Amino acid sequence: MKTEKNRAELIKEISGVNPLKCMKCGKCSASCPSYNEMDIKPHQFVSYVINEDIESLVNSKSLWKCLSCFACVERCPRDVKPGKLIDAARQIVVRERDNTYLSPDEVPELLDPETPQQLLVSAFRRYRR
Amino acid sequence: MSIEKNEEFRPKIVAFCCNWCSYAGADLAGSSRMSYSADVKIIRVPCSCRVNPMFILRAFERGADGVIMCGCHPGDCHYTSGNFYARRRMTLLFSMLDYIGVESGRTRVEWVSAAEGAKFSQTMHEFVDKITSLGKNVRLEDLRCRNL
Amino acid sequence: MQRIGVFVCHCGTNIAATVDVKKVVEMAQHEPGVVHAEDYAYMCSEAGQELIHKAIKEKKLTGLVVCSCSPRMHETTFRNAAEKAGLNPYMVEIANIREHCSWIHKDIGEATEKAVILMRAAIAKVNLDAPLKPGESKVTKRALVIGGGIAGIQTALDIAEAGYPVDIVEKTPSIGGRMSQLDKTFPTLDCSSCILTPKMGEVNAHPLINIYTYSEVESVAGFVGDFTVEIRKKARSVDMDKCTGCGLCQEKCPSKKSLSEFNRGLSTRSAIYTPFAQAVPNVPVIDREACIKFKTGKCGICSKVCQAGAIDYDQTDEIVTEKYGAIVVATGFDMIKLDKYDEYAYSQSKDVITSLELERIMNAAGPTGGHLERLSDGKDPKEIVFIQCVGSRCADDRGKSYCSKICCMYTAKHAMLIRDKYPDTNVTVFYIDVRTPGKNFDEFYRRAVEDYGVNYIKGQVGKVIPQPNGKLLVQGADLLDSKQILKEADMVVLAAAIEPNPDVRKIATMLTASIDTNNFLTEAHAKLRPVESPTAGIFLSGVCQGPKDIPETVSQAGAAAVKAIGLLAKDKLLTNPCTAHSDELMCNGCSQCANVCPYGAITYEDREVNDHGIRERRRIAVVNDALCQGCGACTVTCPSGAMDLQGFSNRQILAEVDAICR
Amino acid sequence: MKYSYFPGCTLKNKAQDLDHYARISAEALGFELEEISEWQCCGGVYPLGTDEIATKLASVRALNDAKEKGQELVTLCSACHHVIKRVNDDMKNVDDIRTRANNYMALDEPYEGETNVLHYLEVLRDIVGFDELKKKVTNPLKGKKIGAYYGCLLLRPGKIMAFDDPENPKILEDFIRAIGAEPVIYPYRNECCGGYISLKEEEMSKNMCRKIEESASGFGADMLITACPLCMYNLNKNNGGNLPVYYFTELLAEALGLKEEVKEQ
Repeated sequence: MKTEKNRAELIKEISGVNPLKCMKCGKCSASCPSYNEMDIKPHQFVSYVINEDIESLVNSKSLWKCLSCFACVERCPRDVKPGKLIDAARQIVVRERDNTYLSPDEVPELLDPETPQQLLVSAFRRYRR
Repeated sequence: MSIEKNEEFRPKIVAFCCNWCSYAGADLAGSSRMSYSADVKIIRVPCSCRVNPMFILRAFERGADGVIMCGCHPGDCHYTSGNFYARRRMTLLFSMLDYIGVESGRTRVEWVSAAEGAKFSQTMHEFVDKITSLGKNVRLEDLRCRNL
Repeated sequence: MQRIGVFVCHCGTNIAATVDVKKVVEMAQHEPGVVHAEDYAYMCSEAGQELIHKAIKEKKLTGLVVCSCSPRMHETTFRNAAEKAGLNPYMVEIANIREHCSWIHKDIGEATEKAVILMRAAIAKVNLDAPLKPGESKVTKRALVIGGGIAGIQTALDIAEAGYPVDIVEKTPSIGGRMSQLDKTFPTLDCSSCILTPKMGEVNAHPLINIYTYSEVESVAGFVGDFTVEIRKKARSVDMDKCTGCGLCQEKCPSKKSLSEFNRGLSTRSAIYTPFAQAVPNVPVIDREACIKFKTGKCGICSKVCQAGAIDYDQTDEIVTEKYGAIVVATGFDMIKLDKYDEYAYSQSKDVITSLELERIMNAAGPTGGHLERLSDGKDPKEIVFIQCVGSRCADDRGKSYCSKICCMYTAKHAMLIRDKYPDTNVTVFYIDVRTPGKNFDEFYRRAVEDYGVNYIKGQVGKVIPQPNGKLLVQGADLLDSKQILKEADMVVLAAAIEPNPDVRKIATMLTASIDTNNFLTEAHAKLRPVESPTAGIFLSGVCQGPKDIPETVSQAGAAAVKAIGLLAKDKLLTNPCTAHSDELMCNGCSQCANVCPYGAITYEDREVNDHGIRERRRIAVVNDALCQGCGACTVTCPSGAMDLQGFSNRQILAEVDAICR
Repeated sequence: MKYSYFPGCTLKNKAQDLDHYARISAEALGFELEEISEWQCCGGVYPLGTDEIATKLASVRALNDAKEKGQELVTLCSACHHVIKRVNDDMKNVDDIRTRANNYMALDEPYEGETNVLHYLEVLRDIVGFDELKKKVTNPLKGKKIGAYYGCLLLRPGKIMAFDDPENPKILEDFIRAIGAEPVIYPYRNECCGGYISLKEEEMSKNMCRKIEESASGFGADMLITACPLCMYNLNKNNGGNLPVYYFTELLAEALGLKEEVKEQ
């Protein structure tokens, strides 16, 4: 079992983000279209990594609510790019566990005749290993 | 891709720094406690244009493993144009060194202003890493000069 | 053989904690020429210098090596100490074992080893040192101030008051600078023009001050005490002596569509114009790009209406050459362009403005006559949002890495003034941190909150969204309340970062004054010499050195003036004796050295030489010590090795190389 | 002019007509799209992790194929463009990814980001030129007020995509002008529609789509166009239903008078 310290380091490595560069301006949270759906807010991601509380991060709803729209990445004045951090946390989950956010069994009922391939492809890539 | 490092090997590195920009940049790195390897030893010159290619060859002859020259950014020379002369001279020298088979990584020119302590430290880190990976300078060292 | 003394400084624990100073002293004893070595807690102190004095006398030392901090700190101190004891001051070398050693290394063994090597290099150099004697140069008793804002004005006044003539060179048609564009000033809320215009008048009337407006520095030659500067007086097309400043030409000028630079493009001006009513000098200029006469040859109305006959379409640029002993840079700042910050919709909505534009809107002489209104529809704004740190404190290349320093305070001022004058207008400020260090500054900010009800929200704004109804939806975060906020506003004001005037790089290059990556001029020492450039004779005043507010600018302007006065008060200056000289037996008169010399210090003369018994006349390079600045370009160019630099000779540098590689 | 063309999954299946519109318009405008043989799906999502290699290889294969043919690579779908352009940037600028990807690929000559990746719109703007396009329009879409919907993938991160100003783009507006219609600029055009999450979080997505719709129709748009098939699907499905959303190639073909031709096929 990996320690929280290991996992924090792993997140930094996968994301390539140095969370210490953050100045807590909150521009990410101000830009985020999913803000209201998130339990851990974009500007808080860095603190969880710095404080090595990865367990809370990987269990957070925010992982699955992030759209990867890169609004926070584009606008972050400190080059911290919270979107990359949350994606790394999501990577940790899909790499560590089998249970993922999307099971193939539930797909058929989510489909409609018009659903483009792109939606399934991207959902699988994001939600599963 | 990992490069095998000889842990014992400590390179000898000579850094020529102009008095107005780079030496002051090195001072700033010092007062900001931005560390870099102790293998780097700095020689102060008034301007990068004071660095005679002969000095660099001499360093290699005497067993230096790398030589770096730092000056003011182009256009910011305290003496107006000194670093332009230096840049041309070093281009020639480096192409000659390349011709005689000295790895191009053993020499470097970097412009560091008085306000760029972090850049100075970063540059020295990179340079020391590079020289460490290249290993001992065996091609130019004059063994007769070796201090036994 | 030299008799060398080595002095190793502990610098308290700054050096001694990481360098084994006793070991360095011990190693010194084994070096050639060393007859004395000792260490002391603070070499630069009176007691430390006394030790040096005593050793020079007792051991009959001919050279010194001080292992201490950077020579940029205390080389002069130790040279003076040597001179007091009767030793030539240029027989002193410093081994920098603090900035270049103890402060950057942690391992004692490693740091000590390096300190010893640095000491050896210094000893090797001293061994080849020769006594040098500085020459003398004159001081031209006149100062140049570049920039006519409050910094330049104050510096010029202070220098002139001390009795020295001063010239101000100002690029725009009037002095006054940024301060003349401001409405009120913090934290006292006095009117900016009311305190600035008297100073502008004073400068204009001062018998020792000469103002070149609409002029730029074209070139700078020479050095401390003796600069030669060319000033380009751009063609004003108006005769300064004849013009009475009646203003009729501006009134009658048919070309009125140029954007007013003074009003930040929020209003228009005529082609012949003074930037603002209180301009000094009160003489207009013709903007030739906009003037119909210049564009089509037909018009000439201004010339017809001018009763003084001051209009001169044939005027050309004029170059004035003047000598100065000291130069003060006071080039000031501008706000950054916001084209990389379009999430704030600056280019998409007229109602998103910068703080400086707000200053003009609030100013009674501004584009709206001082009435706060939306520029899109002229309506009164009822909700105003201020966004802080737009482009300041950025780690990416969109903005600036530094805090612009003045924005927190001027925003509190704006908020307070708006709430005072328009009590039914709500003001919200989105901030990251409120930074108010300064006398009465935090109290001022608290008044904005407590007495004027300004709503401060901690959190940056993500996007300003123009709405179909003309309002602006501000999407921000309230980090303390953990809420994303959507606030409808009538007007959004951006506290854009300030940056040094873009022209400063060109000027710094001419002055050979160093400049940092943000284009701020570098000071000689961050703490102890904050108003001097490392280039002798160049002084820094105002924001060209770093962000500052008006009181700080005025203080620094005075400080720069004092430093300039200190220089101008001297009758003579000692020149740097580390100059080049050529060996007449080796020189073949090829002229290569003269070609690279940036100072024109090398000339040639035919001289009778005795080359190993052969007498002949040869063409030989001669260096003028007064002009040579000691860069050494000639020494490397010289194909025969005849040219060498005193104090940094070929043999000395080679000896240092050898000592390091030993 | 011949370009390597990466159609991507959706345009090859569910939305074949959009692909046809693009090809036939290209022909009319004087360039040819040569489909890369045996292209593989880009994955739809750019793998952000610095240690993700395998997930980037499909893009590298396509890029290398174009390189070997000496062609520039043109994409149509925003997602494909985003993924391939970013992978190309990695191959050009990130040593570690380049080395490891090439280790997997075992090509004769390592791929180092040589291929230039262009979006179809960039070809229209930079190669054909919107002025030139305007001249070739036979059926200008006069009187139509069209809002451009950019979404996230084409624009961000601005430095890598280098497509247009990420906060105030204008390429689609210029396109709309070129085909004879009137562009409507509205602030939500670069806000995410929530395409990815529409599978599992329909409510969230609806919310976002409605904001975009409100903003666009508030400023007077009667329709939207987009370059992303997923955005088109999502917006059509999840906005309030008052604003039809079209793919830009369909309107292009219509303006060039080629739409019927495709329909007949």
